[in-house]
Amino acid sequence: MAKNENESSEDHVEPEELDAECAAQVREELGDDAIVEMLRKMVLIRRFEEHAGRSYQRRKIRGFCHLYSGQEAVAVGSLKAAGDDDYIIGHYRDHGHALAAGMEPNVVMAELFGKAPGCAGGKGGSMHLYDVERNFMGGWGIVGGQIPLGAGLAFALNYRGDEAACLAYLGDGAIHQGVVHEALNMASLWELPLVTIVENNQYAMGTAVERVSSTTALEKKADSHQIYSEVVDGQDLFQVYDAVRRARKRAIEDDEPSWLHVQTYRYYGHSMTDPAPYRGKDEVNQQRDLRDPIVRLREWIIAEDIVTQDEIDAIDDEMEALVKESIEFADSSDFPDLSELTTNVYIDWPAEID
Amino acid sequence: MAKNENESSEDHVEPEELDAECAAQVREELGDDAIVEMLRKMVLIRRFEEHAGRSYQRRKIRGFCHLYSGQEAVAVGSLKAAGDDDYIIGHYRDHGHALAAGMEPNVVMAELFGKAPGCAGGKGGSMHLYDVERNFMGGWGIVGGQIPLGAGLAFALNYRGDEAACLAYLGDGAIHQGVVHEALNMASLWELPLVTIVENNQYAMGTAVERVSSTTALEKKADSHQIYSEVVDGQDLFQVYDAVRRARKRAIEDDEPSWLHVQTYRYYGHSMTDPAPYRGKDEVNQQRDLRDPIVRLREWIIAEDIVTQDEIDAIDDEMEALVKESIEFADSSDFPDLSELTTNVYIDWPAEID
Amino acid sequence: MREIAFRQALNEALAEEMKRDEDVFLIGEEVAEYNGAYKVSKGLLDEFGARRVIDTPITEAGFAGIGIGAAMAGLRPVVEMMTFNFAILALDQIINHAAKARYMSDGQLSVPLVVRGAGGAGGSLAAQHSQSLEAQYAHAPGLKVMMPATPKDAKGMLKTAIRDPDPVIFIESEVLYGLNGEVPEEEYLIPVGKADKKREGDDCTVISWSRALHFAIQGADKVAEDDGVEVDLIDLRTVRPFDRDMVAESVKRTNRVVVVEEGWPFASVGASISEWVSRELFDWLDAPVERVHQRDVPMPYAFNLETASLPSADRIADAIRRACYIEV
Amino acid sequence: MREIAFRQALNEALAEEMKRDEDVFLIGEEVAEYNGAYKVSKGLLDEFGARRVIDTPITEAGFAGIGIGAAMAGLRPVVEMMTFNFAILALDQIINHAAKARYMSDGQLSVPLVVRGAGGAGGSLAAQHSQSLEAQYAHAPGLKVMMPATPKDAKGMLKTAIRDPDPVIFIESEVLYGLNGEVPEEEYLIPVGKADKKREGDDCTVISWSRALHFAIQGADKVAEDDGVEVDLIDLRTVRPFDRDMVAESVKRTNRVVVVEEGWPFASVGASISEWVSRELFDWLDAPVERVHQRDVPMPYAFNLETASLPSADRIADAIRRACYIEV
Ligand SMILES: Cc1ncc(C[n+]2csc(CCOP(=O)(O)OP(=O)(O)O)c2C)c(N)n1
Ligand SMILES: Cc1ncc(C[n+]2csc(CCOP(=O)(O)OP(=O)(O)O)c2C)c(N)n1
Ligand SMILES: [Mg+2]
Ligand SMILES: [Mg+2]
Repeated sequence: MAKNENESSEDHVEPEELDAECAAQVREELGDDAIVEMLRKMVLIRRFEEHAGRSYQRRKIRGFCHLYSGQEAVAVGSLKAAGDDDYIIGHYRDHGHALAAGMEPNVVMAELFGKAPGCAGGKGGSMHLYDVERNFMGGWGIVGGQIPLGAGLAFALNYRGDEAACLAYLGDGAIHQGVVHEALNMASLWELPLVTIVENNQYAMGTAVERVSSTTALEKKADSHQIYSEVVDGQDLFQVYDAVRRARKRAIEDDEPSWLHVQTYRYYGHSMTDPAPYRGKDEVNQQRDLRDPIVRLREWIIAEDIVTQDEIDAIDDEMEALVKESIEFADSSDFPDLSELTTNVYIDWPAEID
Repeated sequence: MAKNENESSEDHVEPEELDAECAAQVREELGDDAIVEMLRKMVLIRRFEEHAGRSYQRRKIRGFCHLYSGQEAVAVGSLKAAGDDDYIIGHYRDHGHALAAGMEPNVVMAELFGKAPGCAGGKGGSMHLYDVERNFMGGWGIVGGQIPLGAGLAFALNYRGDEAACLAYLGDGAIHQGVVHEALNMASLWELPLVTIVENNQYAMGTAVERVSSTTALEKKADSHQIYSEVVDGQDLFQVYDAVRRARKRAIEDDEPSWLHVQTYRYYGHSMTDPAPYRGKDEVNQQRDLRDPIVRLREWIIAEDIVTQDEIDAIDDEMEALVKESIEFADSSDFPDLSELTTNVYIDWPAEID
Repeated sequence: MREIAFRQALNEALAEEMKRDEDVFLIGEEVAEYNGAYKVSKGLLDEFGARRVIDTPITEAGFAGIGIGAAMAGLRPVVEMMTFNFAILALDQIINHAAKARYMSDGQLSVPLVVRGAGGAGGSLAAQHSQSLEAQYAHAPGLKVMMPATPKDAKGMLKTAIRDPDPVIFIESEVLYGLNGEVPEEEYLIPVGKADKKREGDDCTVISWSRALHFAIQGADKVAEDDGVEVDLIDLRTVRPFDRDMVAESVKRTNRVVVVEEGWPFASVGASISEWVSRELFDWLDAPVERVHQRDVPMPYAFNLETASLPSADRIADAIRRACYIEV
Repeated sequence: MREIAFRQALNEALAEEMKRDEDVFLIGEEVAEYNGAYKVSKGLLDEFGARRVIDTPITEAGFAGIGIGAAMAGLRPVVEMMTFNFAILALDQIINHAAKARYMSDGQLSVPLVVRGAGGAGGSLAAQHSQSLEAQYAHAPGLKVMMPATPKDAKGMLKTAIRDPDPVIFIESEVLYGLNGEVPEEEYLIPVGKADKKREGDDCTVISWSRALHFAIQGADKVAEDDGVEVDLIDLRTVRPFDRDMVAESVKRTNRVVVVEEGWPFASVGASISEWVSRELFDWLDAPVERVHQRDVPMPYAFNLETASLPSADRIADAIRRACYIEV
């Protein structure tokens, strides 16, 4: 298969190798099938976002639509480390986490299209995906606001004595919000099983992280709260997996929350309406060429003889087909019935709505 | 003079000595008169609070009234280090700062009584003292809310290129509030001349600091924000003065904000309605006996032969008289005219109020 | 019937619900070791332990969010705001997160949460500590807002609020905590959205809630005595949703209305009640709907100014007279 | 007259005021290097430099507070909230600090601050990004609330707001940024509290502001065409304080009123305007004051549901007909 332009702009550059030791260890732990499964998910997300982007251009998706391309290893690696009872919560750039958590492309795409079979009946849209059966708790739009909720989910796990953790995602722009610090102090104090995953994709909208943070060493941003932190290469699937696996363990066994500074990158603009004038093409290309999480994983998989190039191509085709089907499905589904406008505001409301 | 019961519960215990080196250095710098003047202010505050407390019992003062007794060295030492153009801002436990900043006992007491000649015409009360001519910017009641305001005052100093700093006070309970962390990050990022003074009096209402903070080493609580911090003995006037003097200098000359963890103690309950069941009498007595900032200063002053015991007694009497006069003044003043109810909501309002 | 204080009634509600349901817990500033800033949670730490009665740092947004998250996980948190003046720091968590979770997830998420605490003016507490902010919550779909005026209602309503599957804002007047009143020994619940008739009359409907109701009672007494006006006095108890049936029935009889609230007038709950009556019961009104409320200024500290700022029996009596076209 | 876009009009106001007064500066998320999330501040960084056009971290409460503090020190900050959905995080700073500073200090402190940014529904942005929250500010004494509906007003009102000695909340409809309209070249100011008549008529008064005004214009056109009803259409422009004189003059002529707002109905600005009219102009009303507003639900994402949730020309036309007792 010809290299897709989304993975790399030039053919001759060698991408960075994955950390070999970590990769070997994870391989040993999970086995090859699981690794291929993770590749499939990453490719699924990549393809999903391409089609979501195109559907936005066609005005099938509207409002704010934030693509996850470039960050796939973070969602896939971290959620592979999650246990069945773990809670997952994040912000509006949530397609990747939703798919990584196992949600069907059909219901996710339908939600983006604002259609009735969407996971939130079309009421939530791109920023507000939920699958509570899978403990996927959204999908929130107020920057930083999901972190106290995540601490609350972790609190509930503790309260019930469940052996599980809450994985709470936030961006590099969110780390300054007061509620994040409030939640960190309580998480530390009460030893909540909270794993905060800072997806540092270098920008918050048009703002490079160094322009708004007292330090770019974001792992230090939890220092006020005596929380364990570390730096993670977010473009290395295995390192993400491993860091989160350890963090979960710490959370559950040692009652220690974590703050993971995960270094990643987003390929598209902040949302579909952002042409990203604040960074050069070179920067993006370099990231794609050298650090793309899918390319790096693929190179490693092939080098390790886990699957063949043909099989990898087949995965690509299969995921593409899956996403196309989801577009089909979303497009042909109905908008919600107008009566849905006033449902699920309350479970049970003793007065007329309006 | 017989030792006042407010300074010490037992006579035979030797209080901790002040840091001799620091004291000598400050003496060298400021001269003896200035030191006596600071003693006078500390005694003034001590006497003022005793009478405020009694007036509260007599229901002359109502609402929430938070006494500063025990913490005098913090306000007096820090404000001695302040320059004329420095801004001062703090929270509701503000009598001490107001007096230390040079406000007249009469107008402060009148404000506590809710009387027309009070510094805020009786509208503010105990928690909301202001003297904007002296750059004393209050007196705020929402825990932590004054810190972004302080950062804004510091911002204005920078904006205008003024060689001055903003001293912003907060309590040990306030350090967890999100806005405090938001402000610290910006102060660090923008190099604002902000000196934050954490008056750690060990309790936030009934809550001992270790019960709500991920660490009792509160100097670490600004670590997320790369802000200079240090620990200061808040019961040692000279150490407070010196730490704030250096912090101001850092702020103005090196564009570096500070976070000072000042260890102090409050003698009374949180407010007049708090019997302080959460701590033992022993603890309070020990603080009074060993660490009282006035006793420690007095001992040093006498040991250094700066003034005689007689002169010290005279200061006591003088301050007592001054405060009594303020009670007299407040009591005999009028309540605000009812027409004041609707003034100073806006400078100029194009509609009726109501 | 036995008489107990308002705070004691709330305390019993909390204790009973915590006993009934292991998932109910109380979280907030000073709720545990200090037994509550207003002693509403007295004894609960002793009875239920530190797992279920939890002191927090002073971080209203943070611990509200923790309550919301825990509620999403199926627990039933009661989040105490020391006063609603501080809850404004958590308004984003409450309005943007708690209130909308069910809708945005199309029913997947539930937030069975109570946010409760002191509201209104507490007596010489000045501008930052004396606010009746129910409008901030009542404006938002997804929330219910309950505001009891008596010990009996306080208990029955709080128990209902705790059992409600949706977020309930429960505002307790700071000055009513010490109010004594009859409270049954046996269990009872007071439903959301049902008002209570405090006094029957055919001359004028007076609608109020929380502390302002007590001013309204005095005002009604006054006009009964001075002017022979018999007031139909409604305690809304729940302000969102309010009891339209009881209001309508009353107004159709009296044709005259006064709405009394403790807070500011503009974009307020009282404005909305008044507006609803004026619109829905237009043909039954013989006079404009009168209003009494805090003067439209921040609360001053000075004792005389605070009194002048708040509703009073006199101001209410005058409003009733105006509504009844009695010369004042 | 030249036509420019709403965002351009705001941009000019900012540039002119910054040129006029060295103390005016702009602070907020993405205002500088990105030229504003909605491009309102385009070119200002280039023109005025990084000292006066300042990008912030995403910390609404924090930088609002910095603006308030700077205003207390005599500067004239314009704080941009990317949208007012996020300003709720700063509500404590705005209501408990900015709004009350003058009163609590009895006139010693001034807070000449503008908090401005996008409001209302932006188009398929769903529940957390589509709110008309003017009620949260209009409720609070100490604040003024301005909400322009045209490019011309946007410019003249923002200049006024910046010069105002007290805190002004300035809400710009997100969907109006691209609206073109005539804007004079020469300098002009539009005063606080003065409404604008958009259409003259004797049959029914329609009161609106911001984006909802444009729905109201369409609704008025509709009833003019379909029913021959001539609407007296008032754009309030400032919602706190609102122009009681113009409203009263109009209602005394038309005797029928519809209030149209983009936001939720309960405890809202529209409820308050309606209530005031019903009370103060009781004797002039021939029909109940009708209202049109967003349905009382969080904003759904689905395109058809969002449209159904918002006011529309049809719903407004129907309300006008109801007010005029025309069978609908
Ligand atoms: C409280 C709040 N302020 C502002 C916004 C507008 N906004 C949406 S996303 C965003 C940038 C967030 O960046 P980051 O946290 O780095 O996440 P990323 O988009 O890079 O995934 C901003 C400012 C918001 N949604 N919420
Ligand atoms: C936002 C907010 N939450 C709660 C309160 C109630 N309250 C007033 S003072 C206080 C304790 C503050 O303690 P600390 O910061 O240590 O200051 P101290 O009283 O010891 O001087 C609390 C909880 C408040 N005023 N504001
Ligand atoms: Mg980012
Ligand atoms: Mg303290």
